[in-house]
Amino acid sequence: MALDKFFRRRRPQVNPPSEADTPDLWGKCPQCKENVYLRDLALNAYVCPNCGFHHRLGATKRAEVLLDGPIEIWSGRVHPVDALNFRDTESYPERLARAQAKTGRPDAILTGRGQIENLSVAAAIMDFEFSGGSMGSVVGEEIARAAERAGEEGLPLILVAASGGARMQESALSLMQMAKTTVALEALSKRGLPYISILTDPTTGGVTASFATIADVIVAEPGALIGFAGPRVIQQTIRQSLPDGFQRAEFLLEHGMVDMIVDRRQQRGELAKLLRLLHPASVGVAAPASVQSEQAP
Amino acid sequence: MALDKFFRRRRPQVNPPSEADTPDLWGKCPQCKENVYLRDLALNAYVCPNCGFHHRLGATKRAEVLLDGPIEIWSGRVHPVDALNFRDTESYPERLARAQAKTGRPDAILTGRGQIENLSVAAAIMDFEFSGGSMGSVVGEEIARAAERAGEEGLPLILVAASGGARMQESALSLMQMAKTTVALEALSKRGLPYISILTDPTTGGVTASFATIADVIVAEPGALIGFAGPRVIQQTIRQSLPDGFQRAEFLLEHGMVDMIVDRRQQRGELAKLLRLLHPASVGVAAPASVQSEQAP
Amino acid sequence: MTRPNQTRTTQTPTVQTLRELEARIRDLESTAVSTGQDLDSALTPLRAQLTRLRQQVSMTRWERVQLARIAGRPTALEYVERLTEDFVELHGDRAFGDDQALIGGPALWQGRRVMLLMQQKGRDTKDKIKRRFGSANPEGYRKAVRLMDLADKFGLPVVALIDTQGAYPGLEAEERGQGWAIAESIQRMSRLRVPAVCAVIGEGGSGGALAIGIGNRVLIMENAWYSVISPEGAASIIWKDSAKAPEAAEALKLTAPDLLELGIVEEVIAEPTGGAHLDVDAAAAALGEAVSRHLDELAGQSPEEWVSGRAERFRKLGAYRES
Amino acid sequence: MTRPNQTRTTQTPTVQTLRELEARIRDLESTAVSTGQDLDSALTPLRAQLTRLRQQVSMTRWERVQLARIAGRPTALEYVERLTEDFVELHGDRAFGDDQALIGGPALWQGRRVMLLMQQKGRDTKDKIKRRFGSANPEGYRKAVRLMDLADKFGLPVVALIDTQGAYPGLEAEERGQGWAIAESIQRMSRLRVPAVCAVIGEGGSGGALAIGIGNRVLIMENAWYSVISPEGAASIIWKDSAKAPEAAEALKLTAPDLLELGIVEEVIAEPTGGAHLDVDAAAAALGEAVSRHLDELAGQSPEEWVSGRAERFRKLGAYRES
Ligand SMILES: [Zn+2]
Ligand SMILES: [Zn+2]
Repeated sequence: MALDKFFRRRRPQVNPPSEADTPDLWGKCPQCKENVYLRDLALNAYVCPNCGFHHRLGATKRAEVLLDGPIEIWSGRVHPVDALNFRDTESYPERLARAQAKTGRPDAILTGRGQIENLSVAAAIMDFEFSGGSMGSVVGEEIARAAERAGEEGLPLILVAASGGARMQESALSLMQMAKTTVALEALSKRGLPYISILTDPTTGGVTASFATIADVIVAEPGALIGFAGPRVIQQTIRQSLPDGFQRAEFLLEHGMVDMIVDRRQQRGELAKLLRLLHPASVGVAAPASVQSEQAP
Repeated sequence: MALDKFFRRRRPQVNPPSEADTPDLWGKCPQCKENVYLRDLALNAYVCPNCGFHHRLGATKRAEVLLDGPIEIWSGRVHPVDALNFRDTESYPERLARAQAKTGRPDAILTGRGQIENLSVAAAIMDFEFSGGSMGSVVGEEIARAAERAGEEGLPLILVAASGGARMQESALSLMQMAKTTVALEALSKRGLPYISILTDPTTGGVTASFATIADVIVAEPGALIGFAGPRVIQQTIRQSLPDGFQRAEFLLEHGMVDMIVDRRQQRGELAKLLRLLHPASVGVAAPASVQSEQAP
Repeated sequence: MTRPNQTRTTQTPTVQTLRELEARIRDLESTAVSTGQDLDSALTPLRAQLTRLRQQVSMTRWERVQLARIAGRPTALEYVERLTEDFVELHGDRAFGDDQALIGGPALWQGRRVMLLMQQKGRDTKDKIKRRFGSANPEGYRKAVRLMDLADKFGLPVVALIDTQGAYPGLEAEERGQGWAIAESIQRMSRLRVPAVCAVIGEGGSGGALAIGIGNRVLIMENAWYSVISPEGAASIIWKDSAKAPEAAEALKLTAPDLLELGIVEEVIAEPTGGAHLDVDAAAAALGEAVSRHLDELAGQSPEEWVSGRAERFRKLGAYRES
Repeated sequence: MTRPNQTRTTQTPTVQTLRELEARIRDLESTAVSTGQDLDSALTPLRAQLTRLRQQVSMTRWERVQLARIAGRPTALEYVERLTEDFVELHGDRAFGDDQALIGGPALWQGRRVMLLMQQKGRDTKDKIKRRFGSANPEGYRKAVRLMDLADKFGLPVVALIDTQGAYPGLEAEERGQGWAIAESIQRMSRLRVPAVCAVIGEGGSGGALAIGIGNRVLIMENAWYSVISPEGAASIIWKDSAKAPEAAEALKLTAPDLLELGIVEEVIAEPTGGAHLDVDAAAAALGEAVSRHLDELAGQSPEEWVSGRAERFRKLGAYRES
């Protein structure tokens, strides 16, 4: 099993952003506050075995949880640039360098080809660990290329959204990625290839207002924060506190915005079922002869 | 002016269903309770000069108010039959005979060709005076034929809705008219011909759930009752009184269901403007050489 | 143009005979099961007699309506459980909410890829309330439109199971355009570039039913009804008294045999004796076979033929005479 | 792929000179009007100097933002009143409501049939509140989609006038799918089989602006801005202090000249000296001429070319390097 293999390869993290105070083999679940044995967590698709909390995943772990085996990586040749000479409390190149060092990735996206229950798919996975999964020119370009290549190769596209929104440091260039990804996704639509998005915690801002929500089928992870405007901004607008569960996956299901909430441990099965129904041709698509696996940083 | 001519031809009625107590030349407006000189009412498109109340119009008067001149009548050859041998407090044929005698029309619909500010249009006008404008097989067939003929002749279609809903006495056959009219309207859609509906008081039931609301542009008359379920049924469901103005044209505009509320006296101008914008070809369509005017009963 | 014959008169006394015969057969069958005795020699002639009787008699229309509503009559999901695999329910209209009265999603129907659309009445009280007894709000019809878009995109034939007393007559439903939503669903379904097979499995009430009823074939189960208005609704309009529903049911000619005569349905699907609720598996088998057969018959056509087939089918419905 | 040059540094002192010159010209002009004197001999060299100066200088970006928001800056309807005839405003999304922040309908644009889409900020306080200062709810974007359907059906080129700080960040907007509505509008606009010309006339804030910004040509008025986030929004994220908006405006490179350099707009439409609010008729004339010119240039293409033209235009936007 991929998870098991992954665990042997690397030390998993319960809650990556605040790992400093986490002991090596135990971690505290942010929801139930119980200590969780990290190996159990990894074996459980990073879902708390105690309370079902879905931990955030970086793109590498996500690919392992989502796909049968290793991903044949397409992304990685496109690198971000500081087109605006953007400088705030630090410069954009400094921020990028830090995120690149942390994730071993040029930007907040991993794309490639893989299998889900032996069905070949294209996968585009946002990496929240890279600058909060913010969408800049590279994210837009890689998603667009993945959509186009999926179209050419006759593959369904599975997109995993995880993003705080557009990347401020690229200003209008970042905004334009909403349009770019949308026009590139036509490559799938024209060919009748399924496009399924999985909205994970968090999916907000420009990502919610573009490629993530025009999917044929929208899956959400339990408890994920999903919305366009951020809760803080909304609170400033309405000047009253937000209701419990506002902008959570369950709220969105009730409001008709997502097709289903699927526990991460059932996602592969549900996706395979859907793909077989929507696109029986995927059943016959063979795996590529040679597969290049992503290496951990 | 058409109205003036009409007045000389026939005695207009303020409120046809309760004309018994109306003196010959004066009528009482049901909204402002003022006495209105009937000639003034007719000259004012049957809008109360005092309060703006839009009186219900039979199809003949409606055609005169809507069109430049006389209508070239298409409808009239299709007659209702009692396919179900429907019998309640009286038989369906008895009801039909009474409505036919009252209106001089085989059923609750008048269709034909006319001009609006010199633009040729097909018009389909429901007649509320015939059995409450209920939609049975004849209404469905005549609307379908008008749509198809408009398509063939390259004419926009203006439909005036006025109906209490489907005609119970034709049961499922009546229900099927919702589908029949919808498929026939494709004749216009395929050719890019505009279809504009005018919702008048009342437009409810099956008419609201079919041809009347799939128009390209939906116009409503001020104050018209427009809805699917009747107010009485809704009140039974929710067991509380309905808000003021519920299901009125203004309510529907606020809820996004109609494009505009247009005073009857401005409708010709607004329709002509819209037709010139949506379908400039109508400007060039010549009037037919010979026009057969509808005669009053 | 359809010119139906005079409809049959009802024969309640004979129905009584039929019911007694059915009870006797059921008794013998259960005795056979519980005791292990072979009672076929007794049952065979009784069953033959039943078949003859059922062909001869009509229940009153009101009896049919009651059968269509009887407790335990299978709801759409009970058929789906028996006839499909891999049903993935898709939710939401992407604009306001997820309606639980009108549901759907892709599935394998006896091995065939389809897009399911259906009114679901609910099974227990809580479920029934959640689903408004199968009466959809505008969101339900807008979800149906969305699923039809997906059906077209992925070439999935549509199978619609109709079971509703009508669209929900609520204040909020009106606010959000109940009529508009139904009209849009009718129009969208007429434009499907895939085949559509509809089956009225219980109640087919008014526009709320028709909204998902624009099929290339429309089938109806033996004890289902389909009408422009419910018998109660008609009774309260005509006699100002919903207790006159039995009389209204007669007048409305709303039963499966009536609709077949009127040309509104292609086929009546026989139910197990006494009604679908007495043998849900058998009822499901009959429904499954009929829908699959029509799907298979339609499979060879082109998208243009599916569109024009539906258009021609509905274009000619109605009864009138021409001068 | 776009690789913008180093952007210009700001030159506030020179702007001061420019403002003084503008004031002097205005004084002379009003003197000429009020006294009837011919002051052209004095004005002509000053105007030439102004033109040179305006080409040389940049205002600070924050000054531009303030100009884009200044009281009296023409709103979309003020341009429409001057540039169109027969505008018929169409209302409603046919599902929930009619949004007054995003409006539209068919009209004649300097004699050309078009479908107008625009954010309207409102003119007096009451109007502004009704229109949420041009920040649309999901219903606005869904109305836009409906009007784009009509534009396609009737072959009306789309003209979009963008003027919004962003989509409305309200609780109900989120409940009704603000993100979904914007995404759908972007997608629908990309699929238009008619040409589309967009112009940012004031503020172009984030996805709420882009939703109607998928044009074959995108223009921007000289003192308008267009960015992924408002300067205040960026400032409160970066410095936790919206008072740092001037710094954020600099960093965001959100002015018309910036966007031209970045390849995000095709053309900057010159405004009357000092801003559109100082001469609305002249500003309208410039906007009208530019939009009409682009409409005329696009008129000869086919539906497929309009679709692919937009797709190619947006497909290549972005800045990155390839290894
Ligand atoms: Zn936990
Ligand atoms: Zn009055």
